[in-house]
Amino acid sequence: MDYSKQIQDIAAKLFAEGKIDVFVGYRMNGFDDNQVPVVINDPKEVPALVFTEKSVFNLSNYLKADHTRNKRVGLVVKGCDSRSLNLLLTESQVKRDNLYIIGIACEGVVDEKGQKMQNCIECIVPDAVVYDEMLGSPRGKKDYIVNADIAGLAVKGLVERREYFEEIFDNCIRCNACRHSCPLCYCAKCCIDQETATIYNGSNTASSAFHALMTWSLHLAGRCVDCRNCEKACPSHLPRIFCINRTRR
Amino acid sequence: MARVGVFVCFCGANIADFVDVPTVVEEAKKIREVKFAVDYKYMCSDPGQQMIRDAIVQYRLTSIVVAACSPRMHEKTFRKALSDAGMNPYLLEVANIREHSSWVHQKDKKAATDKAGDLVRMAVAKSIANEQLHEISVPVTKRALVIGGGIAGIQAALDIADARIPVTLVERSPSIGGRMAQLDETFPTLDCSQCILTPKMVDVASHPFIELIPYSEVIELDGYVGNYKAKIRKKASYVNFKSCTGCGACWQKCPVKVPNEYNMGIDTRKAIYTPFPQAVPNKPVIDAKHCTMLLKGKCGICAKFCEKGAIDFKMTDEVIEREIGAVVVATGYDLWDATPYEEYGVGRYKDIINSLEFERMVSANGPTGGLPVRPSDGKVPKTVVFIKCVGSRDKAKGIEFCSKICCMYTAKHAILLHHKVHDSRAYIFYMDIRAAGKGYEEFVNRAQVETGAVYLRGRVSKIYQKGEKLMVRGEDGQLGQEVEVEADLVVLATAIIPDKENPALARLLGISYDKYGYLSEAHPKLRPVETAKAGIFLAGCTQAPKDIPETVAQASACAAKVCGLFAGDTIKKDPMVSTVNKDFCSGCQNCVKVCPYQAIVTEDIPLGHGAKEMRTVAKINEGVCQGCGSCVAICRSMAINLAGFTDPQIINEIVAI
Amino acid sequence: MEEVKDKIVSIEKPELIAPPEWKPVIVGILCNWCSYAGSDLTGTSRTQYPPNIRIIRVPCSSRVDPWFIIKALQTTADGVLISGCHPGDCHYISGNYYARRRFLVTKELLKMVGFHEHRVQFSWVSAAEGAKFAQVVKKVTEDVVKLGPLHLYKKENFSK
Amino acid sequence: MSFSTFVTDKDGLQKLYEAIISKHETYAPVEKFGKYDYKKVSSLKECDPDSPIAMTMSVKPLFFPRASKIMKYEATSAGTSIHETGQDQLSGPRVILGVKHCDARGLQVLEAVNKWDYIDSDFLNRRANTVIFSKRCDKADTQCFCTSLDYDLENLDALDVAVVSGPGGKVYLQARTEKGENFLKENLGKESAAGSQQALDEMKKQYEAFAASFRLKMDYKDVNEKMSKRFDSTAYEEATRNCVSCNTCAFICPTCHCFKISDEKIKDTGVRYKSYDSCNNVYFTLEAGGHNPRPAKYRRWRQRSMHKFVYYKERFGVNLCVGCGHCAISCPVNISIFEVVNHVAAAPMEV
Repeated sequence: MDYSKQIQDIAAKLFAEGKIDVFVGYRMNGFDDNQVPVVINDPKEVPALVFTEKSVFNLSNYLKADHTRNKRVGLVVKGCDSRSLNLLLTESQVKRDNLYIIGIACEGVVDEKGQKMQNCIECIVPDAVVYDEMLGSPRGKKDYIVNADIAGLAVKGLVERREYFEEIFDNCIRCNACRHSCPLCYCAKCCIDQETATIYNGSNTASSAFHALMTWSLHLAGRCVDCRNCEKACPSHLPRIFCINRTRR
Repeated sequence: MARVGVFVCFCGANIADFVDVPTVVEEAKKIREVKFAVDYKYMCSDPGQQMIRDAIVQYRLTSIVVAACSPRMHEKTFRKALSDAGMNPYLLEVANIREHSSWVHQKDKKAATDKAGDLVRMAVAKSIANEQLHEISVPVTKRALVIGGGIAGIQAALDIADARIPVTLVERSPSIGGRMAQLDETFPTLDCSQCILTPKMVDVASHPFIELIPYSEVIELDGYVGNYKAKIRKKASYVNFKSCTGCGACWQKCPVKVPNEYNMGIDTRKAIYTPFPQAVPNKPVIDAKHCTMLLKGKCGICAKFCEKGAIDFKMTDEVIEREIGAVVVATGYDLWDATPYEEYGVGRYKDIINSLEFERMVSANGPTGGLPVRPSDGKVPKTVVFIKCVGSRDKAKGIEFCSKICCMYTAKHAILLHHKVHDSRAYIFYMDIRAAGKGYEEFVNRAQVETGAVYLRGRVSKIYQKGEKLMVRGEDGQLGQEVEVEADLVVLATAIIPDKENPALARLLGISYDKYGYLSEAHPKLRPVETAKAGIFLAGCTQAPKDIPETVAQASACAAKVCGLFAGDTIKKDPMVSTVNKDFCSGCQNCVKVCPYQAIVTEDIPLGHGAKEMRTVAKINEGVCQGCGSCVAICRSMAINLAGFTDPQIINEIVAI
Repeated sequence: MEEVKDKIVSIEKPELIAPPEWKPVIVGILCNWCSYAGSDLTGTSRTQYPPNIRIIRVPCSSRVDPWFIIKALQTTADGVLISGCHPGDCHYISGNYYARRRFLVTKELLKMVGFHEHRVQFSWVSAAEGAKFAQVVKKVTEDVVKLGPLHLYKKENFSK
Repeated sequence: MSFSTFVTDKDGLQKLYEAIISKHETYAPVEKFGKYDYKKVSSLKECDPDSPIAMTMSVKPLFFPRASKIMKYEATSAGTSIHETGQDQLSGPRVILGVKHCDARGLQVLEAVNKWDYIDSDFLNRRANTVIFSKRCDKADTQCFCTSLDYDLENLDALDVAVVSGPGGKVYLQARTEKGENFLKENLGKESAAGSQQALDEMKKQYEAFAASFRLKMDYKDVNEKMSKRFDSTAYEEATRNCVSCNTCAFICPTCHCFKISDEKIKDTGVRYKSYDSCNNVYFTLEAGGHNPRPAKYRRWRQRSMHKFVYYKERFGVNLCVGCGHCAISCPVNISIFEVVNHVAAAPMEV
């Protein structure tokens, strides 16, 4: 899965035709073979764009930022990114007319160790859903697989589950990176930062982590698209914080 | 800092016997914000209320907690006491220590006292977050809009107008009158439908307080109770009503023939037509779908013969706006299309007609001059089979509900048939006879005895042609055997369904409808006339199947409701409504989706101070909001709060326990 | 200054035994039109029930934000009862349907992170069901007593 | 003043660690979910003092906790009474194993601000009562640039005992402070011998090999000078365009020290907490009137970079950034402060 050339061509064309102001894609991170997102507003930077199975980060996250608001944006989306983008569209956060979407028929991305990501193995709709241009051949809908982590938790007893999550809450440092990297957390001011909530949960205690993560998961219930940006962003490497997101998929 | 006064009531022995009231007062005094706490025998009595009023002044209290009976009982009383003392009445909180403590924990005084203390502490905590609220008063435009000019709309319009309130009556067809105008005689008295209806129609046309807008449709309704703005599209009639005298020269000369809707398509009308001779207004309109002049640009005969020059082929649709305060919806009913009954041969055999077609035939001004005839050969039928519940009460084929009026009108049809064709015989297949109503059972008996109508309890399984006749095979449930009737004519009492445009209308008005398209009332028993949207009322078959007396009763009820609404210059409203904090609103519009009253709309505001770029946020119409709080809980950004039940208030209560 | 060591001590762990003086606290959030009226009727008809419930009035069960439940469990409550109008009877047309869906999600989430399902209960009590309200409260109280106290983060920090 | 150097081998080091853990209150990196965080340990098996730098959280929370209780109060109508929050559990004598050099330097740098106008006695007490064992890395990680900064990593005295690996499985233990010297003398067993000049030479060699392994190198003086002149540079915007403002960098940084105060109250009892905050948060500088001087991402980044590389140096004479690279490693989009400051320094001057 290497669409670097195609994406460079499309981006260059879009800039040349004046169809976009900003292009969001991936580039090499400059020190190993992993990639980082890049926000381009100068056509000169286009040759740096790449797309391979290392293109992990969900780029629809960048659509909630100020510098893309009300601008014409070109971006690359995989299956999961496309799902979150759809939610942003249905929840009136972005205007479809402002976007030029390069959809990818995603074959699954790999983590830093080169292993296929768990969410890609379980992905039901790997193709981009809404797009202006599609790269690769769509593979259609796959059968639903129960998430391995959730299935694993489900067979555990109540006490084990409680202890497991206690550990997660205890190790959470409340940096809120999960929230900020989540493409669906676009609120003008997050509810857990507001006075009403902070009166009782302003501190970085495990108690606050419980409150924040529970609220977060309730707000994402039924919306989480399983892109695992949160997991990638967590500095404590808390596994499966996305898990609590997945209630009632 | 908040200064709270706590007033604990003995309620005679009701509270004091089971809760140690002085202890509750002592506990309350320990709370930091409580500056004054006292108990009294009857807080709701005049001296009790006086204590509250005095303490407010003396201790400069900022909120009041009364620990007494349920707030559902005396909240209003104490609010009044507060406003008498010059304090905002919504700074009151009631701790329910009677229904929730003393009466339900009579065996354990300590536990009841502890609980009462906690309830007081919670109320104090909540009251600290209370805000001053002011009753919302909404100005009222005193004009009612009645949609539909059938008997329901006519009655409602007349009753409202008689109270000297202006009414705009909008009718889709060229004339008012509706279904009732199509009927011959009415059950159970067999008085002539036209005779009782036409005077009312004339009244409508001549009433100084009624503005009749025929041949038009409501296309938009904005606003909220007392302040609606309706857009009405007047369809182009191509006839200038002001100069038209209704002489009829035009339609007599018109060469185009069109099936006549008023007579259920049994005969024809012209492309320029008045629906029926007694039409109100009695002015013709041109049917643009069939007029050759409008379609091909040739003809124009009507214009030639119009002495007044009232024909104007260049007329276009016109949209007019009316500011109104209340709406009565009376869109009436339609007959269900019985085509799914393939075993009856509906559509295959010409001699199967529905009840309204029969009604038109036996009507004195009908296409056959009052005589029922077979559509196939024009002969007068001698044996007529009536089949009831075609579609109604048949979940598999059509509709689960009972259409209510078919039992009665079928009995009427049997009598009318007998009157018109003396040697005829009616066979009636029925499931049950539902004749609940004044004189109704007697009427059915009359049909059976007087006319010799044969009532067969059972369903018809098949109808097939045999020569000229239609063979109706069914079951006689009472004999328990199959019967076959050789019929000249079959009349189907098909189910009545709401007007097919009801769902679209409901969406336009912002009210709800059920799966059949009937508009939903606010409460099936106690609010059968209102809809969930304040200021919109329902009359007649648009809500459920009804006969004429019921329809008229509901229409008059609507009129009473409208008059009540317009009694004052403003409508007072509880201030406990939702408000949006625009800074926090992220514009996801989830609240718009969950609001049961369509009280939330969106607006565009600048992205930042003085910015040109816009963003969309929610906006709540406080006139419409009923204060349920659905939007508050759905709002992920916590941008919406419900006055009186804000998040800080409830959280304060939770952590104060 | 000490480092905050908010450790969850869970009663869902069997080794924890409730102290003898412990009395459960149950937060009851009731809708104004059905359940609160029903609880008033319980009072008027003098039906007795355990004194552990503390009732909070809200206009409609759809007003109940799930984080009230989380907040209650985290701060003061050992159990939570939410009650509204019977499905279809909502004073505000459809509020309790939203509430029902929301509670299903909340309950599933709480179960997933290891709370016993009896900690948070939902019921439908109409204004005429005074006796039913007493039964519901009794059942919830009994269930919570069986589970024992809920030590979640805050309690040890705030106890005097 | 010169301190002693001892030589031992890997087994000797293990034994020393075990002895320390059994005798003293000891903290060491403990693995949880693939990330090492410093926790109290009771045996060497639980922890790994040689944890890889990229996977290890900063030691800062042991001196400046992520959330700490400042006070506890009770407010009733009788007045407000303030209660003690209890014994400071981090102030007793303790040993921390496996601290990285850069991390230790971070603590030393933070001393300056904690001694400044308000003297944070808690922080200073904790520092004074702690013996830090620090292992010098053998090889730089991809994001490390500690050698490029304004401090002498080779002879760093922010730690008490430096652990340096030598050739042939040898391990050198070098005291860097008096506290370290005394501690080593008390606790070292017979298996260790005093180091000779050869030991110092070999340590020097190890340092040179280590210093040569750096991917990232910069001219600190030049960067510092150029940055202070490029406040209005557009380079900040260019370099940080893909930042998602997730705040991770501040929360895992060994020298970030911004905090917020919050109260939590149930019934009459309240607790006041001091917890981490991050300057990358949009609301960090939001003023009560609604004005926010740093609404844009690049402005917040400018503040962060300038604070790390210019302001702190101006005020306290030391560079705040210690070059540990934690921020770049934890960043979901791998923005390195190294790249940002170099990008700015390399940018043309604004006119």
